[in-house]
Amino acid sequence: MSVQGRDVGPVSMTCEVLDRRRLGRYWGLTLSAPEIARRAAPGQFVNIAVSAPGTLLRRPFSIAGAALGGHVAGTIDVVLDPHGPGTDMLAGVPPGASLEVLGPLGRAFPLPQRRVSALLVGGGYGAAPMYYLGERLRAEGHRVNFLVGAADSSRIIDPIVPKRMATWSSFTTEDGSMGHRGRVTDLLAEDLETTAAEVVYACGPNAMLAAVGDICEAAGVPCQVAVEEHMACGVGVCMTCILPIHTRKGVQNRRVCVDGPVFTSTRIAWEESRYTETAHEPVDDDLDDRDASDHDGRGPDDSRADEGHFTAGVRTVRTGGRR
Amino acid sequence: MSVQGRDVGPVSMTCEVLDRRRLGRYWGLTLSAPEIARRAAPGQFVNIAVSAPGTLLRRPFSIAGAALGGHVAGTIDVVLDPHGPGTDMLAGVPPGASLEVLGPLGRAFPLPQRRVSALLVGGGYGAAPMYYLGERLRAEGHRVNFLVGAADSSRIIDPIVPKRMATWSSFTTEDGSMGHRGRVTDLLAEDLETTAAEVVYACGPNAMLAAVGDICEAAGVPCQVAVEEHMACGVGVCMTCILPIHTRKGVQNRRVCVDGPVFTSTRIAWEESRYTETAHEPVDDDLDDRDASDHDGRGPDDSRADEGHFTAGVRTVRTGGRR
Amino acid sequence: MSTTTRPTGRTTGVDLSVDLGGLVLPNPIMTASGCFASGREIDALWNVSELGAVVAKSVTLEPREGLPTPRMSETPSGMLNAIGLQNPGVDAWLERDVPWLASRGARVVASIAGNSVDDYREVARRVAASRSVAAVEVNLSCPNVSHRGLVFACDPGRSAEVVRAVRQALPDRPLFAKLTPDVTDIARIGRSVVEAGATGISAINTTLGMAIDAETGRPKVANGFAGLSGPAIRPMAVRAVHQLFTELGPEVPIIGMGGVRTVTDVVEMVRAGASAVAIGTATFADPFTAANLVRDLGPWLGRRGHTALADLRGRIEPWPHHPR
Amino acid sequence: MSTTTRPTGRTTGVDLSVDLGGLVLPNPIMTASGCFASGREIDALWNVSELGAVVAKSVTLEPREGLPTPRMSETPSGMLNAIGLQNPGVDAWLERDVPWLASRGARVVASIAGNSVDDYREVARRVAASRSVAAVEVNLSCPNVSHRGLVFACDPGRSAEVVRAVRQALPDRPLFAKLTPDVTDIARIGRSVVEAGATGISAINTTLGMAIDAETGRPKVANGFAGLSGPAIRPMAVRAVHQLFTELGPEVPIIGMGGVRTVTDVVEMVRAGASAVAIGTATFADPFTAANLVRDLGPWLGRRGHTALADLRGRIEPWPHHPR
Ligand SMILES: Cc1cc2nc3c(=O)[nH]c(=O)nc-3n(C[C@H](O)[C@H](O)[C@H](O)COP(=O)(O)OP(=O)(O)OC[C@H]3O[C@@H](n4cnc5c(N)ncnc54)[C@H](O)[C@@H]3O)c2cc1C
Ligand SMILES: Cc1cc2nc3c(=O)[nH]c(=O)nc-3n(C[C@H](O)[C@H](O)[C@H](O)COP(=O)(O)OP(=O)(O)OC[C@H]3O[C@@H](n4cnc5c(N)ncnc54)[C@H](O)[C@@H]3O)c2cc1C
Ligand SMILES: Cc1cc2nc3c(=O)[nH]c(=O)nc-3n(C[C@H](O)[C@H](O)[C@H](O)COP(=O)(O)O)c2cc1C
Ligand SMILES: Cc1cc2nc3c(=O)[nH]c(=O)nc-3n(C[C@H](O)[C@H](O)[C@H](O)COP(=O)(O)O)c2cc1C
Ligand code: FES
Ligand code: FES
Repeated sequence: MSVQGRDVGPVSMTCEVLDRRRLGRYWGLTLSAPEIARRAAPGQFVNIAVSAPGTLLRRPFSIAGAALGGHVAGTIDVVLDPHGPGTDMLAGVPPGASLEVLGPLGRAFPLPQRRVSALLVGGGYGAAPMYYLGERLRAEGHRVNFLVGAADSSRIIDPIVPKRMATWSSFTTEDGSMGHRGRVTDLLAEDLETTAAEVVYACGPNAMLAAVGDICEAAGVPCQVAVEEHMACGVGVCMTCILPIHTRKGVQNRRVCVDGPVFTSTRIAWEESRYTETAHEPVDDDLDDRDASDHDGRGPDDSRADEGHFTAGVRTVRTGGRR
Repeated sequence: MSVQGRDVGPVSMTCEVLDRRRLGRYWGLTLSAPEIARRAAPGQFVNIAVSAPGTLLRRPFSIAGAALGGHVAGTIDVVLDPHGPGTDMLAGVPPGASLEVLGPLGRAFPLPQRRVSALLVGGGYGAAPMYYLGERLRAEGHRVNFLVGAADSSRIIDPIVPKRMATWSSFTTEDGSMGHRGRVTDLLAEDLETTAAEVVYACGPNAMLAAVGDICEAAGVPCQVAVEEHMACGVGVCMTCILPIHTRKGVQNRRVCVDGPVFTSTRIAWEESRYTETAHEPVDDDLDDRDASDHDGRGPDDSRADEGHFTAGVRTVRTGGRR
Repeated sequence: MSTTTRPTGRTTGVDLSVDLGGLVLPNPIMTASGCFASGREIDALWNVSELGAVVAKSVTLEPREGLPTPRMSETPSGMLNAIGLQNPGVDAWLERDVPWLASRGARVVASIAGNSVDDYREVARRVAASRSVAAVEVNLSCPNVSHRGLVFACDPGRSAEVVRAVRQALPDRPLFAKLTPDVTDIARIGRSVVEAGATGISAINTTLGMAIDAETGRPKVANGFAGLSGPAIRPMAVRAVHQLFTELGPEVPIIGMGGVRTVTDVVEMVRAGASAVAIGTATFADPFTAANLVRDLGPWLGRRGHTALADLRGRIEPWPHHPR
Repeated sequence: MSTTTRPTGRTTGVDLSVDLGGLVLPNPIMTASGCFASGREIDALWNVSELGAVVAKSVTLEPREGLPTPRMSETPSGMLNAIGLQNPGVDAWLERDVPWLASRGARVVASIAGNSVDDYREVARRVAASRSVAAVEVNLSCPNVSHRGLVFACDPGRSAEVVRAVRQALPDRPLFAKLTPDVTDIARIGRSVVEAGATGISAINTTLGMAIDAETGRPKVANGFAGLSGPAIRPMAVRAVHQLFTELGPEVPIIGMGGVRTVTDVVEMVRAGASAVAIGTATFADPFTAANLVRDLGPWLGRRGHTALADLRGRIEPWPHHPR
């Protein structure tokens, strides 16, 4: 197995695909990636080379799990939403084939320093990294609650996982095919109370994250979100993936790939960013009936952050220490 | 199965790969292509879409066989020399996968109108279409003789096939690993006598074909060759595949894909063409030890054609008649 | 075996027709010059009258044998070619190919080339005599012998000169000036040819490229320099078409081309400002490309609630700010 | 885990060194400006001092936040970007990044940008103060505010003006003028900047492109127009480098770039006329690209019997006629 990189930080590896399975509309891949699994933490992502005609760049995917022990030791999981040349190609890679994987990349979710009740909010395939985070939080003794939403039940990844893992869990679908009909943001304010959440973690479409952040802010609950932006390099050198962030010097552009993808939600200047999400394949041109999976949650109006509140309760995870 | 095209001529089809097998350095593919198999004749080729990153154009391959009956009815064979993105991709396509295939393309070898002794000369993967032709000639009652050459024995395709099929067969390799050490052109003049050849058919690198043509001309034996030229379209619309041909109006450029690939050897104005062959992968950069497979046969000096001699003995095959 | 049947855009109720300054076509799909030979080759596969129009290979006054091989080389998502305008000459084309195309019911656009203003004028004069030629495209990407071999399309003045000469010889037919992207300011060239009498613009021709074999040191195309085409250049083409549309306004028809392969590529080109779209290199990769586009464009638009392709011309939408 | 070890070209006995008008580098592999950030990001993966030189992101007088997202879009074998020169400003760069690069043992080439001749002069003056900057690249692909926003590199006169100003402010360092391919005659621009005092040329910058989402109608890059880079443009880059080499002769060093990814791409660029080769977009697809090229170039040449890379510069072989 070819591995390139240093003793800490991301490595580039040739990884065998050990397993591929359908997860409703999505696909789950398990990759043999011992060095990445060892260094990874929830919230980080990998950048996978694709070989569809005409493609050039890698594709970023959240790490949906990393196994260090057991019979799948040294593996990582990713969950794919096939909707374009890269994701289609990856969803079709048979077990036994190899992929070039670079990771772990980006900053992980900061973990609470004292025991807390945490509410994890996942939208669509954004639930995948939340399951990984949930496991980690539970292992550290926190109370884990899940709010998982999607357009329909085929986009709720393995609902048994949050049900088993969490103290409390709830599901929403826009078409009502599973759990509450509506969006996660419809229930969030109420669920914050129900779960007595002291911290919220969220991953999903940016519009959902903006709305989640607003609701949390209104409720005074600190919130960490993992965002998405178009990425060319994933390692901080191209400057394509920026997000406007409130800093001491005013709003500045930060790179999602190295300064994120996890940000304290109140620090994101959403109103200065463009609304870059478009529904995947809104029109049914093929025979298969893909449709839109994006949320369109809208939060209340603009307000500023008090981020000391949150950072007091969290510590930053250092990943991949020198061994 | 999707088929596009008219009732005669080439069609575009999605073809399942039924079988893939190693043939020394080459790979043999059997494709399910009933409509192409029905319309094909020896000397014609197919243009296969490839899906390697960055590739755009199809790749042309001689039809190495077409089965109309038996348990492989409705199939065609091609033999690949993997040495670049397209051929590497095709050599790796697993049975069960599908390929987009356009064919049959080009003009077939004209067949003799009376019983003759035919000498079929194949160089490298150029032997593949000669086996197909040999079968057809034998079925029509001609005497079939084979002279097959390559750089080494790993590039002699299925030597058992010509041995079984032919009245007489002979092999040459440049390294002496099979048959005579040397090139087909070293033995050709002698073999023309041994086999009392009345017509020669040849396929292989252009340099070999030029030399074969010269030897046949010197011996007064008509010769038909199937040439190669870089092709963008394969259907006559791009004008990239031309070869200078002696015509009544002097030397004119003709398209190999529609006016060939089969030409009467004396009509080719080799001296006006460029020497476009380069050895495949002459230097061993990868761990696998590919090397040069091209012949470098040189014929005697320039001389002109008398083509009436040949055409008197042949008729043009009409392929794919209206059904 | 079932020969492919091709529902036209009309059956979907979507209006695909285009009006190119008087040249009215049932649909916007054309062929790019030099990528369709005489038309017979593709008609062996499907009925070429399904096309909006056939743009023929550029013809010159005299027949030309063109350049030596190799004439092409594949590049990442593109190809290089140097054919050297191999063509049977304008007379042979008018005599052999045009009547055949007309008999098939195809709308024929001539493409004319030359190495001097007189060449162009004379070719245009001969083309004018054929009523079967519906319009003319002036391929300005030819070296001008009286100007150090500099390509006409690189200079606004020389381009205008050629267009004026052709316009004079052929006053009654829509005239499209075909431009190269290899200029500092394509909009300026476009402006000058329209002022010189061009009905509209065809853009883009290939962009100049080169590839060299690392191993042998030989240029991959015998000529050395060669024209780059295919999907690789589509972003350049979309840009050039949009610049021309912005400069010339909606009154001037534009035939957009460069790397178009799919229905979304066609729509992208139209949104950039093209009135019609020509298919070149994609035909080499799949000779059914243009036919499939004629078949699929109407349904694609229909499913999205569009009623006429022309409504999308030049329609670029702004990026909304994040909802909050 | 084994950290990658990287034999340099020298261990193979092949001389990879290049002399760029006084800037002597151990090997020809450089980074393309804007594709390597501060150097720290990649140094987290491999030792950036292995490179021939690091060309930094273009810096301007003041810090810039750049353009809104989306800033990039993948295209067939290429990508479009419109970053808008986001950079910390020349002072912050000199203070924070240059000393760090120098401490790592990297050879540093500054890239400077501006919107007026004065901008360039002032940035150059500040760069001149740092002895750790070995050379300067002048990014001429910037809009000139006092000339209707026309890009400097599109005009030979304005390009020369900038180069003269920078040369004056920085008389003692090799100076490379970075050119855009979006001109009618790149060789002419090259000639004028060399006459104005440039030591050599960097070519090519991105070529202007555009992509539009068929569905939404929005430009795929928020800015609308964007720069095209990557393998798709390599044939353009090879052509431009060859034109410049032919015009300027072997005395003028050329840093060739545009779509280079593999060892054969590097050799192709050198045969076209490049003295050194910069890696841009390929780093995004694989951040180890440049390191792998440094490792593999010497052995590739050695296996083919070459003893010095410099021998291959500008070496294009003719096509032989068919042997007969
Ligand atoms: C940090 C991060 C984590 C992600 N995690 C997941 C995940 O776990 N599962 C999953 O299915 N998807 C995930 N995505 C989105 C995923 O990367 C894109 O869907 C994918 O790149 C699309 O590639 P494509 O070729 O199939 O489609 P196309 O849309 O054709 O992609 C074309 C180009 O746009 C880029 N692109 C398109 N959409 C996105 C996007 N949403 N984000 C970033 N780049 C995009 C691609 O990288 C590519 O360069 C994540 C993105 C980021 C940035
Ligand atoms: C009529 C005809 C019949 C052929 N029959 C066979 C066959 O039976 N078996 C076989 O292995 N090969 C055959 N070839 C050659 C085969 O088409 C090329 O080896 C193949 O296209 C190379 O593609 P690549 O991507 O692997 O390599 P590359 O060399 O990287 O190809 C790059 C480009 O060059 C073109 N090209 C390269 N070499 C050739 C060549 N020799 N002829 C035409 N185009 C070329 C390719 O089509 C492609 O566009 C035939 C070619 C022709 C014209
Ligand atoms: C092989 C080939 C031959 C061409 N011949 C001509 C020609 O004779 N006249 C002309 O105006 N353009 C010619 N072109 C340019 C095309 O018409 C078209 O402008 C260009 O290729 C871009 O479109 P594409 O990317 O769809 O091929 C030729 C292009 C190719 C690839
Ligand atoms: C994301 C990105 C940012 C760039 N920024 C700069 C820059 O700041 N200054 C500059 O001179 N060139 C810049 N370039 C151009 C590159 O340096 C290079 O000239 C061009 O991309 C072609 O090379 P490539 O195909 O290897 O990327 C940038 C290119 C890209 C893709
Ligand atoms: S993706 Fe390149 S800087 Fe973030
Ligand atoms: S390959 Fe296009 S004309 Fe022959």
